[in-house]
Amino acid sequence: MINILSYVCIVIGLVFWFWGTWPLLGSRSVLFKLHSLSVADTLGSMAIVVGLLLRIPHEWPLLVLGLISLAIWNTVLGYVLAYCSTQEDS
Amino acid sequence: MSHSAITDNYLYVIMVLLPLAALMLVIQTSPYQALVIRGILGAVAALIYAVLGGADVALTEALVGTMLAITLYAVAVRSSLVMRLGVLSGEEVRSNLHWRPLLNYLRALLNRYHLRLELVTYDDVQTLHQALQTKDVHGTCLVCRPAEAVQLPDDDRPAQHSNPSTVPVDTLESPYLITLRVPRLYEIFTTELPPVMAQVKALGDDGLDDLRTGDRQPALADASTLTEDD
Amino acid sequence: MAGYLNLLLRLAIWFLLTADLSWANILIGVTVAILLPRGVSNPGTLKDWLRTLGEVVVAIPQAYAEAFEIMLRPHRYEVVTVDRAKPRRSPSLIFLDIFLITFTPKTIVQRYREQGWYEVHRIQRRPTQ
Amino acid sequence: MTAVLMAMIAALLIPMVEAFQDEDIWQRMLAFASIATKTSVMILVVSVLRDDWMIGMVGVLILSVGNAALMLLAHIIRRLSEVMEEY
Repeated sequence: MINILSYVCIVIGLVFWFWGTWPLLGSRSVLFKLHSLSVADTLGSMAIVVGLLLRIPHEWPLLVLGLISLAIWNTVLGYVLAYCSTQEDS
Repeated sequence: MSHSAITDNYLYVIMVLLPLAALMLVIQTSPYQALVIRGILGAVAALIYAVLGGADVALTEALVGTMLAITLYAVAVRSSLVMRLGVLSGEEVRSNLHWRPLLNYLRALLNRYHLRLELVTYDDVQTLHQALQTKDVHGTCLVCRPAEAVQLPDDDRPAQHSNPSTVPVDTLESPYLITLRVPRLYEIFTTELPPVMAQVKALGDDGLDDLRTGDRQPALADASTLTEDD
Repeated sequence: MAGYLNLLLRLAIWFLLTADLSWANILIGVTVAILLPRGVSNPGTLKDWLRTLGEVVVAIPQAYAEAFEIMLRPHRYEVVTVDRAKPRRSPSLIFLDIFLITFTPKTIVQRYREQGWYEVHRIQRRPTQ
Repeated sequence: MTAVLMAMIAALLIPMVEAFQDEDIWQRMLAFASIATKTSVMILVVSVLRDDWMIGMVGVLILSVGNAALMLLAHIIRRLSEVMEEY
């Protein structure tokens, strides 16, 4: 049961990865790609790590730390990239 | 490792990524693009080391190889790939619209060689020339208006001239005079900067010495031949 | 009050990283957490902190909901709006606000202006009128 | 699990191709950010697959400190483009 649930989480994460990374190849603006990358790299990776957490519960402190740092770093990185790639023009 | 039969399948595919990233890095010409690709290479290398079981090597690659190396290289590239051009503060280069075409052209020109242009302002011609001699700047740019000629300092031959020598400029010629001390920059400027934009001279050239002695006509002729045959 | 939160954060990271609850480890963790330098900051009220932390917990399912929404119904149009920040926020609370807005996939904070405004970049299904 | 890793490698190839073909430096930075996250999640997956605590530790450490260089680089590139277009 837990095993199936973990596979579901990992597959959802993989779907997020592919859906969010695919627009990188297009010719949209940096910020638009950043939106889809936040789906892929933050939420998708978090889903994958949760799936791993369900598989190996005894490594939970490590994986929870990974989960937290994924959420914080990727979000802050999204903000920094958005801030740096747009020039100040006010 | 005991699970080599399982791992072999994906291991080979992951291994291919490293030479791929390295090839991408090697064919980059712009230093900043290369830095970004270096980061990608570092991430892929850390993945491979970790997958092969070298946890310590992977950690070192991520922390030192990627983070520290990129930081140091970024600082080095940013502080070295720059051309410092000395100008006079009285001419208000930054705010004057008159300067814009020349500066834009220079930026585009230097951009092709991945150089940045940095303007350094000096109060008078004396300090400007001093800065060029002491290698504070790579070149100077002066305006020589047809009516009022620019004064060149002649500190090395004070006895010969009581009054400072002047450079008269033909109205057909460009009003800008760029003096460079770096041979490679001089080469680039003389081949790619059209003479209507600015005249280019190298520091310590015969032309400049002639200018100093006050022989005006030969000096200009020298300068124009210099710009043409290089 | 927010100083305790700071200490708590450090201890949480320490114990998650070491995964060891022996007395020696607890002692080391507490000592290091107290000895590490702390920036001088004016902490917001505890109520603000608790509410923002609650919002962080709520934001996770909301982010997944938004992700599914933009996957199923494509949002093609981009727009930049300017939002008002809540008044009298300490810098760390502003950071949490920016984190919350950027964490959800539809919105990204582009820039924070000093007067308490966020420039938010968001994607929409229809072009703005 | 091996199939999952194969799919992850395929997903990793997308930003690599993007970094190869796109000349714009910000698009490349996006690809770099994507690759950095993806590789560290892959390290975590491998560590769980092999039940190797040490590799997992490395994965988490790379995840938590690896992005710092990216942010610094982003700021430097931003300063650079500011200098280029300042006047």
